[in-house]
Amino acid sequence: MEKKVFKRTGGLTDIPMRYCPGCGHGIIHRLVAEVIEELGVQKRTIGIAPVGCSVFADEYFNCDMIQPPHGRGPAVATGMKRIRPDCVVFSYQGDGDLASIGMAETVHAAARAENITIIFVNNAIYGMTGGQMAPTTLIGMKSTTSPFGRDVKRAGYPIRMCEFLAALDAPGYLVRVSVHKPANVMKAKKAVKKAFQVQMEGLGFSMVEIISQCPTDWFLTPLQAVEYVEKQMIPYYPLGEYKTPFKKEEGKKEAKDKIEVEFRTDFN
Amino acid sequence: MEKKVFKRTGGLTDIPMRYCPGCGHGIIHRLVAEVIEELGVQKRTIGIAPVGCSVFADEYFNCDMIQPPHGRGPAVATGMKRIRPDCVVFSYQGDGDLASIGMAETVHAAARAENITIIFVNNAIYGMTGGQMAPTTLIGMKSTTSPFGRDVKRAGYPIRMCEFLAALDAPGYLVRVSVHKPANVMKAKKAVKKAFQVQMEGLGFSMVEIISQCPTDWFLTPLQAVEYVEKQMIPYYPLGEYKTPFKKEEGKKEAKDKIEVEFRTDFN
Amino acid sequence: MTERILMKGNEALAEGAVRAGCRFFAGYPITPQNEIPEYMSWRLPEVGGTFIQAESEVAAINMIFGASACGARVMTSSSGPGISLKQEGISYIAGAEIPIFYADIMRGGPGLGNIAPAQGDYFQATRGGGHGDYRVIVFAPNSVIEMGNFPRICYELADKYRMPSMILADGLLGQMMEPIVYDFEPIDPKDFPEKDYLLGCTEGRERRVVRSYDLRPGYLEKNTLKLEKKFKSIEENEVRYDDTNMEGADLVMVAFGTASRVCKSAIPLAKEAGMKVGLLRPITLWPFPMKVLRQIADEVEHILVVEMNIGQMVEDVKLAVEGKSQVHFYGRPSGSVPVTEEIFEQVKMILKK
Amino acid sequence: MTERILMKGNEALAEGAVRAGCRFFAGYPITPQNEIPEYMSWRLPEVGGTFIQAESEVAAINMIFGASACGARVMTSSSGPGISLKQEGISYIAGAEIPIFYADIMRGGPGLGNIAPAQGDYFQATRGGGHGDYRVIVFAPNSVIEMGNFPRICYELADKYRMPSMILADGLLGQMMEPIVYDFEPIDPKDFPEKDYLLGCTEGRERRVVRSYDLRPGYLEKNTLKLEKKFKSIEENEVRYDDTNMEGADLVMVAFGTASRVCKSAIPLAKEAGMKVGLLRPITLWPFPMKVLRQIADEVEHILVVEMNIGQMVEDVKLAVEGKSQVHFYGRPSGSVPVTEEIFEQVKMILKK
Amino acid sequence: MSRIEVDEKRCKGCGLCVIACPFGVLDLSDKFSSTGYYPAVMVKPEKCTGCTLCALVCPDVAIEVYKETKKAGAEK
Amino acid sequence: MSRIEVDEKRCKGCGLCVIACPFGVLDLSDKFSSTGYYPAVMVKPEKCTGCTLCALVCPDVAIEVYKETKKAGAEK
Amino acid sequence: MYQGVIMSGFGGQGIVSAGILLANAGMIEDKYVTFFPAYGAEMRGGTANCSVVVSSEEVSSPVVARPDTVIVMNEPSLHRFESQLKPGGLMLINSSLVAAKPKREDIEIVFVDANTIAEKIGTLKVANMVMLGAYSKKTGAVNVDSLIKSLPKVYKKAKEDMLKKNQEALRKGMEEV
Amino acid sequence: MYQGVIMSGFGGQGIVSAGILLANAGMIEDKYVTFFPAYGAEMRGGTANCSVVVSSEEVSSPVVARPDTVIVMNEPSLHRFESQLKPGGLMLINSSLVAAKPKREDIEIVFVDANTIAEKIGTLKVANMVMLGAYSKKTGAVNVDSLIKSLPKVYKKAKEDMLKKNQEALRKGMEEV
Ligand SMILES: Cc1ncc(C[n+]2csc(CCOP(=O)(O)OP(=O)(O)O)c2C)c(N)n1
Ligand SMILES: Cc1ncc(C[n+]2csc(CCOP(=O)(O)OP(=O)(O)O)c2C)c(N)n1
Ligand code: SF4
Ligand code: SF4
Ligand code: SF4
Ligand code: SF4
Ligand code: SF4
Ligand code: SF4
Ligand SMILES: [Mg+2]
Ligand SMILES: [Mg+2]
Repeated sequence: MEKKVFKRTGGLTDIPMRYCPGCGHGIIHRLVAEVIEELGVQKRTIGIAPVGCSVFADEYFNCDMIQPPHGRGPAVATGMKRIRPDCVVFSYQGDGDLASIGMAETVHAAARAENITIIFVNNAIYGMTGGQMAPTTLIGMKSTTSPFGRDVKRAGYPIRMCEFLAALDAPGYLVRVSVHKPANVMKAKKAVKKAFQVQMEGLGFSMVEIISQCPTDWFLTPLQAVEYVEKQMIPYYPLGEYKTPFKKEEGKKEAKDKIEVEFRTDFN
Repeated sequence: MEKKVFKRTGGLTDIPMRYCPGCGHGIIHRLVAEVIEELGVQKRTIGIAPVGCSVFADEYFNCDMIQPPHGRGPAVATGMKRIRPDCVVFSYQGDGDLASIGMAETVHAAARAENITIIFVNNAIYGMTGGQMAPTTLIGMKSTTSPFGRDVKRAGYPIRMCEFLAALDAPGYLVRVSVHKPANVMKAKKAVKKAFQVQMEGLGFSMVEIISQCPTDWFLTPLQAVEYVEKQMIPYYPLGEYKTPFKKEEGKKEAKDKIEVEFRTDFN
Repeated sequence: MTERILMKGNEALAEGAVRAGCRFFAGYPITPQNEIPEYMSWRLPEVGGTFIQAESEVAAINMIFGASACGARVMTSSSGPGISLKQEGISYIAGAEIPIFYADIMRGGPGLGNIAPAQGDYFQATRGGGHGDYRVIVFAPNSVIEMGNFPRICYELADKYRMPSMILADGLLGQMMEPIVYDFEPIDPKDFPEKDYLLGCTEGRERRVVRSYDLRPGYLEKNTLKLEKKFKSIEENEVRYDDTNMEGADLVMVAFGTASRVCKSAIPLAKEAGMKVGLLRPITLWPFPMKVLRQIADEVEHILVVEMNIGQMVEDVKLAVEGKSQVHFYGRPSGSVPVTEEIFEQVKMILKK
Repeated sequence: MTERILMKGNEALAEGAVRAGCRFFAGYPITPQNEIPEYMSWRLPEVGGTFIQAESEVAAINMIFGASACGARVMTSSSGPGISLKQEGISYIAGAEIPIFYADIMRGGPGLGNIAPAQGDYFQATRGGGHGDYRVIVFAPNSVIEMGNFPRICYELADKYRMPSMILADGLLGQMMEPIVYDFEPIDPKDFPEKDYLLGCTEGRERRVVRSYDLRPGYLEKNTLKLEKKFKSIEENEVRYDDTNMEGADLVMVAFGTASRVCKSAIPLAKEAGMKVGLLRPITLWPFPMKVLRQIADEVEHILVVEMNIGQMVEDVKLAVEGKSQVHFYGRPSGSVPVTEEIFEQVKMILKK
Repeated sequence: MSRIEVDEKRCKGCGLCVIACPFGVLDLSDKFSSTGYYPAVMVKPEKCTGCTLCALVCPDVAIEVYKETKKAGAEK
Repeated sequence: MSRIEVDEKRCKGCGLCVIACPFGVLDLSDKFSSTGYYPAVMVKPEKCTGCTLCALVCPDVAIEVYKETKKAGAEK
Repeated sequence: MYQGVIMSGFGGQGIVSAGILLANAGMIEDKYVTFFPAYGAEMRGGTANCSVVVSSEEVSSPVVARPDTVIVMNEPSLHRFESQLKPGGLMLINSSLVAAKPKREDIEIVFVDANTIAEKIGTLKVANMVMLGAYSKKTGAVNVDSLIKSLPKVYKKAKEDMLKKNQEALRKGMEEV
Repeated sequence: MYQGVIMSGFGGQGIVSAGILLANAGMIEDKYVTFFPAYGAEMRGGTANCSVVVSSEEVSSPVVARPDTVIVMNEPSLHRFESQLKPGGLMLINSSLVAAKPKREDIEIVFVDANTIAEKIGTLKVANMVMLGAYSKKTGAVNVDSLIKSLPKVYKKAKEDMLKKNQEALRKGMEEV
């Protein structure tokens, strides 16, 4: 007999996604949707789409969705979660959205240990608007607003959000994963699941930073793009967990299903 | 013969300051003004007053001054410094100004290693507006918007800006000092001077966080307030240098006149 | 609270919102409205509500966007600079058709200005300081009683029309104390009627999306034309104003908020001096009482608009009057409050007595 | 560049600003104006200028505030949502009387809306979307040539009156390419006249303060009244408009930007059908061509206002006309661009032919 | 024998599945799909183990995977 | 002998100088100044060493300190 | 009847609560009342002042530009408000803390040794009530009984004993003028 | 004379530069021209299209709602723009990449095997020029010489050799129709 071992999750709607071929957003959408389905919270999950390529997320996730102003996902999430603590609230955001215009909202939601989950898609570029420099654009990387490559003298240093937010005192869960290879995708899913669980257990702010490929605005083919993730992005953005709730404090409960993220750096 | 061993610095105007009795702003003003005078840069210094009690700074500092919107000092400073790299640009900001509404501007100026100096007056309260909770208000501390004491469940955790910004990759100088006792005042001045020197040598973003007393909105006498700094504030906000330019990288020049800040924690 | 008690305008406003069912407030300190968040910070927890001191005005407006989309009666408040920062959010909320209520307790502008009472944000409030075609229902109280009692009406209209409503008051109304009685019993949020656009639990219904965008060619236009219809119906049905001494007036003053009180106090002086002077006080600034003004213009030669700015509402008055009366303007901008005698002087000058 | 070349509106605008002496640009990406920052990112370094991609629109407006206070010709640009976020900064800059130049390349609103061409930000631009009493000089180009050549005029007026000036254009004008010739030679910033309010080196002069506040009672009012005078003088002296086919017109269309092009293309159709139709195109939206419209109203029975919104400029037209002509409105809001035939239909309907 | 199904309406021919498959089962078609892309197709269907790696990386959730099971009852 | 001068127009009587002085030289006056504060005054002037600690903590920069020097030429 | 009063002194002298008490007293006498505190940056430096209007007519603006009465609780207040007082107006001065004298000659000046009296009652805190008592007697704007009746409304958390002392201070103030 | 053209295909097929070339050719013939690219989210998915107007009269809007001509460079473009074409309008189809045929019968359809021709010239990149050559011949909107003259202006960085190939492709395209 034949068994369907991989099927499209009901956490997504049926609408074909409008992302470019090879874009990481699609993979990440699926992971989040599967986690929502698997945790059995689909009927009480509210998603927040960003302003960015994945503004379309509000058509794809099969749950209630809201579309906030650029960068303000964490603020909108705060309002929702405080009113509906019984709901699972996640905000899906790009690097421009979360780390540039939305920096204050991100930092303060984290500092408030606001009990929400952020899916942070770091593709080192402004995808939606056509490839401008992001706060996470690598040094030397070209973009339409850093046509000669990002120059630290003029444009400063790329921001590593996980490391940065980990310097706050508020508890929470911070992890960086990627979706450029099957093994990484699997780990990414575990990270997403753990982040949602952290929220469901009321352990504070959780953020999954996902290094994602943007073939279009990197001016690469999809295959070149996943290699770029491996060779260029991950060395600057090391994968792993940066904060786990109450890791050090004895006596307080651990988030269950803790994942140990040990990423291979060899790639063939 | 009699010699004047302490005289009013010409870095300040003659106008009597309008701060409350015992307020730390006055001391900090003097330190900054003396440093400007001593470094011989008074004629080419531009100061940025905050929106906060020290909005009046534009009357007190004896140099060109600008008054930006609340929290946007670092952005205004960026515009000025890029146009006048020959000038010394400092932005004087409160904790509400810098760490709440201005968080994004602060973080990004630091990440850009923008070659400016920030005097960050952390008095753990919104002084100007009458004592509301600040992002640095201590846990349990009462304010007019945390009337039962700051509760981390609702209002989150106080932000330690030096530690936080130190987690960025950009080079710079980050130091925390206080002005509640003569010895601390002396160290604070050294820190301010070093910060200005870091700017003058083009070594990037420098910020001096100064723990300051606000007797009025702490509802304390001036003497109680300096004790509060010692007993409550400093334990949460440890004094010291958090980032010095190119400390670790050999071969690059050190900022001169490097101060070793070793603060006494005993106080009588 | 049927007993008259002395209350600060800002506190009356906050209490009025809570009594009207407000259960979520996010705001950021700014003078002269600080008593609102301060009051909310202890009052809301008392009724099981949520107070958040947001990191900024931008965050505050978006927090209430989220909270309202989840079903709470929400509020934010600020003064000029902060309201400016909220304009993007307000435009989104208007576009997404989510009800919110907010207050602008005006101070002197432009820029940092000062913290004295002013009326310089009239344009911003009535024309939509944000981008795109939208409107906000604007109430202009002129006493502490109205500060306390208008929030309920604002909430009702915001819900009815699914859009932002606001109170536009100067700092004086926020800071002063006057006796107040609430004209309504506290409302329990449990009694609100069901809304079919709220987010939360999808059990037994289709999933919902709250959004202000539509990239499909022509769709957003359709939506905006729907909004336009709504606005027209509000202009038809929700105008509120107050008039005094209109019978046979030779001159009608038009003023809102604090300016209207000062104008009113000039009426007896004028009467004594043998002049017939009336006062039209718009209570809703948008929708603006166009029709009644048009009627007045048919009968009265002189209209004197008094504002604590350099002339903003006067445009609406002129739009209504269409050149039929002479429209005069007297303004005290950026933190100055006119006194009775000044207004009387203006009246005398116009009527040349 | 005396040769005609094909250029995108946004790029023509950016190049025009650089040729007019712009040496500092701070902006944040948003469609449909991305070509402006993109162009600046390589063009400004070429001329020794500075380009910064700001972390947000709020940061951008404040960066140019600082840079202008230090003497640079500065620019920022955005579209609706971003311009909304800049309103607080613009109000400060207006209050501090610092010249800046910016562009709003409009898209469909309110909210996130869409990225198609629209004219929904007219109120925001002309009434000051920010708080307090202030104005911004608003130019409305309707071709790539004007996109490229107006920045110089904007800078000159901003400097002359020490205030913000802006270009308000819809996304179509930003995105399209047309032939362009610049009508001025590149200006070297070294040739700018000295300004006596700039910050920097105090050698040989008193220290200076740039600020928008004054807490001393009455002082801010005085300053605002000074601003008012300035605004009146601009309304007197700086109005610009364009008219076509006005001789004996039975109907005059009023439109700006792209809408004015479409209206113009309807004139021959009307002529063919035996109708006398003229077009008044305001080039400055503030100051608005009130006087000429008032004259037109004396002679012409029908005025048809065409906008890509639900009716904003039409208020200014009505203010000018004061009921003397019948004012009709035809609007296509939120991203729809009318076509020639539609306008002609409207004309026919009004003239009932 | 295991197999995959590619939803042609979703597949955008990015090729990520092709390199993800450890057994070289997949390649891109040389014919356009109705949406204008060269979709993934099984070129060595017999080698498919149903490992799902291809599906894991597919950005368009265009792949479903079927695995041969021993007992019929295993499928619910 | 060293001494300090308190600018009465600036002093707000906060008392920080009083506790800063290691020699108990200072105290607050019991008379209002023209600005309505009790200004700092030297109550044990003879003990002043000119150490400037009082001036260092004065928020209103109201204190200037004079120190006895040996040689007249030392002052420029 | 129209009485516009400004009360001014240090923060901590109970200026604001005295003003509210006066307004409350007017309210329970069914007069029109407004109370308007100095706010914001004006408060820096620990000063406090407020304006109260008690009137038989509707009150237009609670901002008292030309007060009928100024109650001066410390010296800086004297300098600040002397010029604003209406010609013929009343200045009530706490002579315990204010040594200086007004320069104007077109006003009525009454000194009250409020701190000394308050000290005798047992707490300096009621000096404000002494002044208010004097004010009510001098102007008749409100009845002292209304002030006393208002005490528990305004000082909601005050102990019985403290209320009594306030009451006593009000009466003592009346007797002083 | 008025010609509203839409060109559409994949990103990478040189749609935008071909459109600019056409507009430039019109410009140097002193016609009124506008060029308007698809922008923003419309670009997602690697598609590209643009509208060009070449006209003897001033051009009102560069948005071509009802094109006189559609140049179809790939199959999705066929489906997308078929319905917009004016009755009687011209559809130029790159038959190398487009297997499907338009369903409409009220339009003129011309197939050009552009990729094959381009390959023969030596690079697939000039398939766009083949189409443009065919277009100029069919419609006469611009002269092919103007297109050739415009080449160095539009392809500023192109090498001599590449310019030649473009030129050849334009001519070959003309010969096809
Ligand atoms: C206030 C505001 N500013 C700018 C924009 C334009 N904008 C849309 S998406 C975007 C950034 C997209 O980049 P990112 O967040 O990294 O998401 P991605 O598209 O890369 O997934 C910007 C700047 C906007 N819509 N609103
Ligand atoms: C946009 C805006 N929001 C709020 C305010 C009101 N405001 C003035 S000062 C201030 C904060 C003062 O606190 P802080 O920065 O800590 O300075 P401090 O007074 O304590 O020195 C606030 C919120 C404002 N002027 N502008
Ligand atoms: S532009 Fe980049 S991020 Fe956006 S859909 Fe395309 S590949 Fe994905
Ligand atoms: S309120 Fe606090 S910070 Fe402000 S001047 Fe007074 S003591 Fe200083
Ligand atoms: S299921 Fe495994 S073996 Fe089969 S095609 Fe996919 S990756 Fe290859
Ligand atoms: S990964 Fe998915 S979209 Fe990409 S080629 Fe394979 S099936 Fe198609
Ligand atoms: S100088 Fe030193 S000794 Fe003299 S008063 Fe000041 S602290 Fe005391
Ligand atoms: S520290 Fe300064 S202000 Fe304070 S009491 Fe001493 S001299 Fe006066
Ligand atoms: Mg991105
Ligand atoms: Mg503070």
